[in-house]
Amino acid sequence: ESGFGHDLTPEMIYRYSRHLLLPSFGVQGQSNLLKSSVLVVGAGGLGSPALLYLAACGVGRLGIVDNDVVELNNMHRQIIHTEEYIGRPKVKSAAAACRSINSTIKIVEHKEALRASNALEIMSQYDLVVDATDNAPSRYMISDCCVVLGKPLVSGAAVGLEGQLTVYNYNGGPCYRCLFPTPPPSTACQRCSDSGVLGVVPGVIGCLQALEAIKIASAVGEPLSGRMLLFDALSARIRIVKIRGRSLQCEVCSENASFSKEQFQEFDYEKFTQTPLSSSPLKLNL
Amino acid sequence: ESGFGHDLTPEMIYRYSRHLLLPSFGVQGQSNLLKSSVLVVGAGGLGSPALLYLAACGVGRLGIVDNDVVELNNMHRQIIHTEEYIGRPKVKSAAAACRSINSTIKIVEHKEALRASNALEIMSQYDLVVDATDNAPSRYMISDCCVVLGKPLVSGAAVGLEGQLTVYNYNGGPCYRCLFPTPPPSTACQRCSDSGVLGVVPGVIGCLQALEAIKIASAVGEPLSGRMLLFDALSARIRIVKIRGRSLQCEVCSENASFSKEQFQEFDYEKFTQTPLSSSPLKLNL
Amino acid sequence: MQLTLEFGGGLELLCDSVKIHKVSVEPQNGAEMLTMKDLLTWVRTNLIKERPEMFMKGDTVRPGVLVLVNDCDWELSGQLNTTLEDKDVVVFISTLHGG
Amino acid sequence: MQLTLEFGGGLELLCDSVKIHKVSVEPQNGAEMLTMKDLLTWVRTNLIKERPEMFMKGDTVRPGVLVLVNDCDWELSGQLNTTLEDKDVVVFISTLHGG
Ligand SMILES: [Zn+2]
Ligand SMILES: [Zn+2]
Repeated sequence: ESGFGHDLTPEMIYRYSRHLLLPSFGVQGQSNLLKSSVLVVGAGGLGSPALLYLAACGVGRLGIVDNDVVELNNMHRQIIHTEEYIGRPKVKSAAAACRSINSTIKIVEHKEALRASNALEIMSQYDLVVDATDNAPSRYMISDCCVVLGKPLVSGAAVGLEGQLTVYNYNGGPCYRCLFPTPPPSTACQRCSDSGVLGVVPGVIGCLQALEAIKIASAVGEPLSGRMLLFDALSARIRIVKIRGRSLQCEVCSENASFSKEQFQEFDYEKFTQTPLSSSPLKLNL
Repeated sequence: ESGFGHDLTPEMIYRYSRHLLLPSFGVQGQSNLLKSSVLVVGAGGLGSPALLYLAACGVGRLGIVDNDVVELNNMHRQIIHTEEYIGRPKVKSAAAACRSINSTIKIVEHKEALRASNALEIMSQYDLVVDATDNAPSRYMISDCCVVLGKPLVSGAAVGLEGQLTVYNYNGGPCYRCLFPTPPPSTACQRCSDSGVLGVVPGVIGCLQALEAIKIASAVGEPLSGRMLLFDALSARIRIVKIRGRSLQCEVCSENASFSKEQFQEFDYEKFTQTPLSSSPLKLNL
Repeated sequence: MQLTLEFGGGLELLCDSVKIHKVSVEPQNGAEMLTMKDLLTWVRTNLIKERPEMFMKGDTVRPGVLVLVNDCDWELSGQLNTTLEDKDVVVFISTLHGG
Repeated sequence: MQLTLEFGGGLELLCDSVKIHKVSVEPQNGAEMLTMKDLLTWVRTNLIKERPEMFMKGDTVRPGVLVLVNDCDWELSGQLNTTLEDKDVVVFISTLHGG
């Protein structure tokens, strides 16, 4: 015990000194962070900066779920991976990078695809979830699982030269299905792998996801719940708009809904969205 | 020659395929990037993500200026550095990280403090400059040098829970002195080292600096010139405001001004701002 | 009345890749007010150049499109019944899934 | 008239660390219009709780402070002579140097 009403070690005090100096963050915010656990689903374009900043800031336990391997065509945006990891699992590469910048926190590797069959078990181990995936079925599945488990969800997306960010299922706020009760036609779901993406665009959104996760985990500031950030990189325009609250008709989160763990595990997200959970390789002829 | 009107190698086409797929970026944008050179001044909180994304995206030649060593209390925000580099020069650490994610571009290490005496020689080797420094005299010096050399400047700053971003000296737009002809009282110049900073705040601003540099280097999109982005992390509010154009009274960039290379080299920026160019160590008692 | 219409998240591809449209739209059939229902019909006729099914489904926008009137979700202002005023800004944006 | 005043970049520390102030300010001395010059005097008297020299110098803001009226640099609207209207948003923000 330091005798100053906190349980930070001298090394922590030194490492996180710039956080401790902040009157509105301080020792309490840092202690909250160190006691928190965050799961990042996807170690790709969004997950790269989100994981690095969450590891650096001192989240106590940081989980990474991913089942892909690092490819050369990821390198233009997935800055957590180095060339030497090409061909090896992203979750290994990302975990190694996180450990190399902060050896004092716990990093947990989940080298598997998140599916309705394993999501409850994995996500229940964390206080909050960061959705850094790249497809519609995963987004519905992660949101539904967060509702079932009562966890806040920091959701980011980026395609082309645009990005979007919001916090779902936080403190009575809306879930993903409140906004999007019906899935879009599968032809409307652009992926980075098909449509391209300017690498730094998921960089900006992933950083903002880390920020929202830090605010929730430290209980400091006003999370982006009931609001959505819309980012247009080309024109350098950012809009933060007010979105609907929790829907009384929501089939998953409304008081009248009775979406159970069992129903979740049996729900066919690929059929619901008519989109596969994993992406197909790209062919490009120039 | 590939016969497709560009000089990208098959490896480049694969590495940057997600950029090439973007109709508004494409082969032309990527070719412009690969031919460009960018100097990042400062490998700290802003420089970390800016350098990683500039290296990843394929800027042809990327320069890093810094004279500090990596310290443990940098690690909460300076995600380009790993623990194994603590005590060693930031420029070495940052260059190694950039090379590890993109071995195909040229990384140039300038292990020295940027001063009026060496700035012209260093900055003249690059097409554009990213100001990722942490003090007022450096900001005046870098802007003045960009005006003298006719280079665009991507300027970011972050302290506490706020960040700011704009592009100076671009295409007839204002320079730093047009906005701030008189330096602020030195007591008004908060530094991260004195006042603290939430690590991910310079992360967001540094990513946005990389984006603006990429837009200028690739000649794609509308850079943030004549506008300034104001970021408030705690409330998740972002404003993009219209700022003044080039000032007719500016002592450095206006048509009537005659600020020469010689005057620049002799200008005492520390005296002008009553602030030292390098920061002093921090003492924190908890 | 003068309106600014913005398309994003890929919807701009349906209108010649132009994101921002400054338009003048009057109430239809002698009505006094212009509603979002009227505006959707007008947009479908005058701005959407291809694949209208990617913009509308039935008499409303297709699933996955957010509609914002003056930076506010149209669910909060009455959806199709939202009435518009001069200089309003209406954004149509497709939700993104990539990362 | 009702105004929203916002302080940032550390200036909020001069007013009890409150960033956003919804205030009611009327034109002074029987004048018809409220100018930014009047508003600065009002802010100095009513909101600034400490170190006023960190906010003003002479009759204007100190060097390093940007003033924005409705998201626009006050240099573009006449600086101290800018006239204000009901519901205007005025931002005072200190430039940051850190990184
Ligand atoms: Zn719901
Ligand atoms: Zn100037």
